[in-house]
Amino acid sequence: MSARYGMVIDLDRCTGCGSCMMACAAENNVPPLQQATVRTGLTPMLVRKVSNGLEGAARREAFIPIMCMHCEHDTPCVKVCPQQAVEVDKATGIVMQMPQRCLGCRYCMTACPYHARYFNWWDPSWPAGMEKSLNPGVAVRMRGVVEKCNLCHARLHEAKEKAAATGKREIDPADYVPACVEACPTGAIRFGNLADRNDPASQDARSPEAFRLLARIGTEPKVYYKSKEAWVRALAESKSGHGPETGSEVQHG
Amino acid sequence: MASAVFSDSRWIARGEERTSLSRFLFWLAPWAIVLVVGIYAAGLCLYYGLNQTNMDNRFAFGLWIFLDLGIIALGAGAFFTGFLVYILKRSELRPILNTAVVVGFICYSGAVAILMIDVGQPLRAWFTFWHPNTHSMLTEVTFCISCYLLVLCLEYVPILLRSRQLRKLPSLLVFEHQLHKLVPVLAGVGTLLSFFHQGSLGGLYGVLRGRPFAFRTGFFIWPSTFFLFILSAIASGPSFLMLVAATVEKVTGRRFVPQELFRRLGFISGVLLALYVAGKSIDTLIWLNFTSPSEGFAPWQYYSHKPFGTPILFAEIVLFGLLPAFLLTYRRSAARRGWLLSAAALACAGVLLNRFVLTVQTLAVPTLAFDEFLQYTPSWQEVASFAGVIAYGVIVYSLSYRYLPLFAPSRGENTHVSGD
Amino acid sequence: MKVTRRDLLVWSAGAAAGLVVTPVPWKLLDDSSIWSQNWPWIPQPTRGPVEVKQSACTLCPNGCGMRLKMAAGWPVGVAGGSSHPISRGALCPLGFGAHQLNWHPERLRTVRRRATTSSWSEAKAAFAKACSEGPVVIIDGYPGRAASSVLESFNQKRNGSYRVVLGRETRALAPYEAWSGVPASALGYDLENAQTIVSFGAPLLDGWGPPGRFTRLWAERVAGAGPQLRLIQADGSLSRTATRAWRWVPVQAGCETALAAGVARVLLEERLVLARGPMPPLTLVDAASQTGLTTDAIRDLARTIVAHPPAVAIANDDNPAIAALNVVLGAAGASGGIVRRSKPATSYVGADAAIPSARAVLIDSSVPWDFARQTDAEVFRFAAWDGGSSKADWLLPAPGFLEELTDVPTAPTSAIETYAVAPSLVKAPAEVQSAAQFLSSIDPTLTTAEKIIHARCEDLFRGRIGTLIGRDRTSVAKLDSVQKFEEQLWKGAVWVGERSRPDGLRCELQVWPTAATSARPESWSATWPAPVLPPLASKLYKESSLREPPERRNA
Amino acid sequence: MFPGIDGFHWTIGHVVFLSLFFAVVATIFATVVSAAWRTARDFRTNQAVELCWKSSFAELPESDRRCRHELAGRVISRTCDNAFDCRRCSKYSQFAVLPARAPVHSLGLNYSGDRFYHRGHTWVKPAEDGTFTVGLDELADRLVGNPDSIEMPEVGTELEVNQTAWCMKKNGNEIQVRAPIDGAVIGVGGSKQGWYLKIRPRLSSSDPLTLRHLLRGPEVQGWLTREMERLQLQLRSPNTPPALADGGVLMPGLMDALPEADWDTVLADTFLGA
Repeated sequence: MSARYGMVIDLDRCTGCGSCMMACAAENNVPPLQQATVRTGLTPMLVRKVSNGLEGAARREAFIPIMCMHCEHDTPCVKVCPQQAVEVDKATGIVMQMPQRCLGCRYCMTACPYHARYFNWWDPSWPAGMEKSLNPGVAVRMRGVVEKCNLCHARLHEAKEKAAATGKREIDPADYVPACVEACPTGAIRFGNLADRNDPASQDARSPEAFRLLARIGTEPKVYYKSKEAWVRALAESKSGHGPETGSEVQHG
Repeated sequence: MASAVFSDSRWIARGEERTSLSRFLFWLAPWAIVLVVGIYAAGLCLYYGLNQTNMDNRFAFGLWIFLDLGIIALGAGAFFTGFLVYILKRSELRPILNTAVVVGFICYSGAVAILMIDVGQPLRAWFTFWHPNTHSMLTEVTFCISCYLLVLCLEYVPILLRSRQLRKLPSLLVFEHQLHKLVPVLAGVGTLLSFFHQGSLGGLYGVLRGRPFAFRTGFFIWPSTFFLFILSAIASGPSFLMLVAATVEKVTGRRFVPQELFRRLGFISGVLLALYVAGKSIDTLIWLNFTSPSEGFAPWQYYSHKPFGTPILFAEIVLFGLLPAFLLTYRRSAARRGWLLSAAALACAGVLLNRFVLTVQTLAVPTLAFDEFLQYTPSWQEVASFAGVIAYGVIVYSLSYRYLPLFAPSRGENTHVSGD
Repeated sequence: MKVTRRDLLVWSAGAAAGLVVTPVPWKLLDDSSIWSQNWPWIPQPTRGPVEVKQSACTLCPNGCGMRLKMAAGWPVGVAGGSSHPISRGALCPLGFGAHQLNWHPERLRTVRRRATTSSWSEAKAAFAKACSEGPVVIIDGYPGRAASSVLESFNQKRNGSYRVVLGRETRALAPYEAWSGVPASALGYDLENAQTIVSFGAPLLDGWGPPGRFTRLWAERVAGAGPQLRLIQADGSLSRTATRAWRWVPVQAGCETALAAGVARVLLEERLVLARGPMPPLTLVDAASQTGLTTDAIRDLARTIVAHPPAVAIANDDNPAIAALNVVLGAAGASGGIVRRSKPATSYVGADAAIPSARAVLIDSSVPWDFARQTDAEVFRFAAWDGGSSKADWLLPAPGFLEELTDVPTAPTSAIETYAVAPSLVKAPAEVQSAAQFLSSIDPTLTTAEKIIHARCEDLFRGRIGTLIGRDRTSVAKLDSVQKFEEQLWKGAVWVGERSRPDGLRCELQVWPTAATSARPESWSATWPAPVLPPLASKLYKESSLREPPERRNA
Repeated sequence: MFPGIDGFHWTIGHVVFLSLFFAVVATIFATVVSAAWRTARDFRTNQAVELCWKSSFAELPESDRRCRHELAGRVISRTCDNAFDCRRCSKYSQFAVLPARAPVHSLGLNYSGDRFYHRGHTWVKPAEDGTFTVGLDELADRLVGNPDSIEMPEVGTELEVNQTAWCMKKNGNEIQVRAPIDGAVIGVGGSKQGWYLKIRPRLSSSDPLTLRHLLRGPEVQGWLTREMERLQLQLRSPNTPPALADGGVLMPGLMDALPEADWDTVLADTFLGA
């Protein structure tokens, strides 16, 4: 039985607190380098601020967490990697990045329309002693390789081990919750198996308020967003999709 | 005795006049300085990592990839001239053949050197050969470029072995002779390899479904950029050879290449360029009207960011495409050396602009609705490595010109002896 | 045999060709890539037995429930404690990096006297001498802990003063204390029963009270389970709370007082409320011109507030006008409004009040780093981290995150009494000492914090009221012994008292209060008392531009 | 595909792609190996000497590749296309019968009519017993003077025409003297003896092919005139004193007299060096 893990993020509930980013970085042993900037950082989970482009009382803002969308069809990064350092796990639908195989050519980064891939520009390092606080389930990535969200694969691994230890073939869904989902204080991120029509996440993904970013490119991303507000749903399309008059000029961050 | 130590006359091919060693060293010195700075910058990048560059997660490719694509396109003259001479038997191009090989060798070795700095983990570059992803255009590029560099080395070897001192060794001389006889095989292999990797370099961007500025539909597994890159490379290759030869003639104040050969190269270049412009125009129209809108991107968007306005498209197609194609093929303009060389320069600038647009503009234009247009300025380390490669090219070419019979006419088919 | 140049060339060519067919180059190639995968300078995570512990975050007075993943005895991951009745599984973003804080580069590890290294014995001698020479002021940033009572009792014996630094949520409750006599530290908001919440610039979704409490509540109400919660945010800018609010009222920054007066005037004039209160002297036209809204907008706002009762107004700081609006609304001492918690509490003297002249000032590590008062006294500053540019005479290294046993009293703004214990889970560096330990070593007659916690547990057990919420819920009355009660608390369970009675608060207000202080706009990270942020947080804020990185040293 | 890769699976793409790739690699390596093998074969079958000579011949300037019949004035202009090997030249007999019209003037050098001259400035003198004596001609002798060292072949060495017969060193320049005829070395002389080698020819001494490729009679005169002209050009540079008297008479020990000249080139041209 193969799963298709994905998530639906309710943007109406996202307060932009950044807990997901912190939890993700801590879970995945992201080094706390202070040299990096907005453009060179390592943020497998990145919350961005968007607006409807208006000023004054008519202005509306929202927060949109960006991560690897785990594209299902014609996965751009998988297709371009010259040495199979990215693969789609057929059993889970997770797009897996294997840093040990990566040569750091960054072709996958140019292929990703979501800018959800990050390069290790620096050697990973921690303040003295802080390596004791590293998550033992996740290997530290070396400088010069690309990384991204693996949907907390270490947690899936743990859940599988737990299931195997108790003689079960399937994992208990409660055992596999990615760090960002667990951390979200408003429960805005709903994670689940999209292949299972009864899964709440799968049901949410089919709601009329749900949308996916750049869905027209045709890569079938497995991260959905939803919002009651039309201007937020309009973010799904590229800026040009609606012509210049909508003026959804959006500030970054 | 001192003169014997500081004289390189015994290395200069007999019967060739070359400038004095001191003048030659004076010419090399600035290039050597640039090369040393470039090597230092590259060393910084290898030792400290790519944080030495100004590339970032959005601008994951920068100046270096532009350089790679540019010089590999300009180096296409090597395979194309070899193809014309050995496969199509156009022996009138022989005088330019050695220069073509050396220029190709410089371009490809320079590109591979820069690629090795550009990747984050050069020590793992061979993984591509161990567990390749055959769906990736980059795999094809890696395989073909490494093989073709090998071919170029083998084509360079006979030229090298004909240097005055090396030819004194009978075994090398005979080996050179035998290898030279087999060069047509290498030229054939080189043509096959070049055809694929020039195309795959175009395919590199054409397959990027997630970058609608670059994404193209095409034929079978190859996007249209695959074919356009081949065309533009073989169109600009001869032009670049003309420029190199003309520069050498200018610098040395001597004439090696008959004017007729310049005209011939210009004509080949011009016809191919015209074909390329036609292909590029059709491709652009298809992309603007069908490919891009079907992905949800209105094409005007790509050209709404300064400095990447529509003038760039105009420059690519008309100014650096149609115009040089006309000048290169029109009998009266082609008869004038100045016009011919200016047109060749325009053609080379055109292919460079095309590579620049595809590498830089693709990454600069936003994809997501809330992306912004990004700018990127290379760091001094990137620029220095870039300049280092150019200096390397100048130095290798200068040394080859000084010590190897690059333009020697003696190796014509008539005088070349057959061993059997 | 004579070696010629030709021989050398042939040999080297043969050697090069021969080398290719030996395993040497291939092995080297392989080794080089393996080396690149195991660079010795890349830290490796500590391996060891993994266990999960429930505890509470002690970095600020909100005391959120925390679940810690421990490997080889060190915390390697932090998550919210989902069973905690107040924080309900949420943490503030900074809390997710709490386990890294103890290794922060600015961690204090030595006693420092005006930038020179000193020792504990010298510090003790200096403090003991000061105590013998004159009165001492002790300032606490997290009152109600067992350690706080150690600090307080030390000074009671010596006739010194004990002052507290309260968060702005508690400060906002100060007017009710003045009007009712009930200590502000005993008051809370009954948000769970409110239907309309009008916030005057209070960052309800962005670091107000325990992070989980309001955000969880808001998320549930927004999602549609239960009646819809109307959150009206009057704010000078489109703050984070304003972006998510049901309605954003854009007012001139700092004009919350005028808006409250305007709304109260409409409510009273139009008889929209049952409760009676003093009429504000400000006319509606004046209120409109001050706030930048139209009179109709204020009228509309007032009607909207009462349309969906119960409604409560929340101030961002000590603002009596907004408290008076609550009195007018009838929200003071009512369900869904401001309520008094069950347990009697003491009234604290805030450190904002003038500090009496003293021989020495001792500042606990719970006091925010930027707290500074002009004083001639000798200042003894406890802190786990160095926030930079301290004027204190003594800088004394205190235990960091979960390095000492502490108890967790009720969070500010909570409508319900809670009690939890955070045992020491992390080995503290040898050099650190908390203020309570320091004072105990000077005055051995003081009770230790541990004994006080035992006594408090015994009290709660004897009281036989409330519930113990751990892995499951147990009524205290059903527990057989105090040992079991304590054991559960030590394992991360939380004691929860009974629901507050709304009628425990009665405010007497005859005259509309004159505006006192206007709310100081505070940085979002002001609720974080530690002088440094987790390195991961400062990194991420720098890399995301999600927020302005806080203006702090090493932040 | 290769060892140690988890989860690698073959696809049609791999088969097509890798077959193509390895075909290319195999072709490239086959080319190199073939060239190397052919080189070894040439050495084995003694074709290497001829190849080297032909290669060197091809490098000679056009002016140095004149046909002997042009030198003798039998034809107006003809470039040798046979690497000076008249034994195989199809045109030899056709031109050899034409009357010679060589200019006759003294060059100040002794050249006797009973000797045959190789273009590498050696002479061959037949002896009564069917052997040949080989020596340096006077032009070479005046250039080199007393060589610093000589490395002669051992007696019994089989020499091929144009192969290096012996080596001399002079002022750091290595001079390789080409063998004028095929045959076995039966005696070794030196500069003092006035001859260098005694050779028993491979074919009989009376065989016309043994000496056909060597210059004689009027050809020598024409050849030497051109050689002198070349030398004059090469040695006339601004920083060297006049090397040759106006009459064009070579002074002996020229290499010692003109150390500044480009001797490497001069010697290579004179001795048909590589």
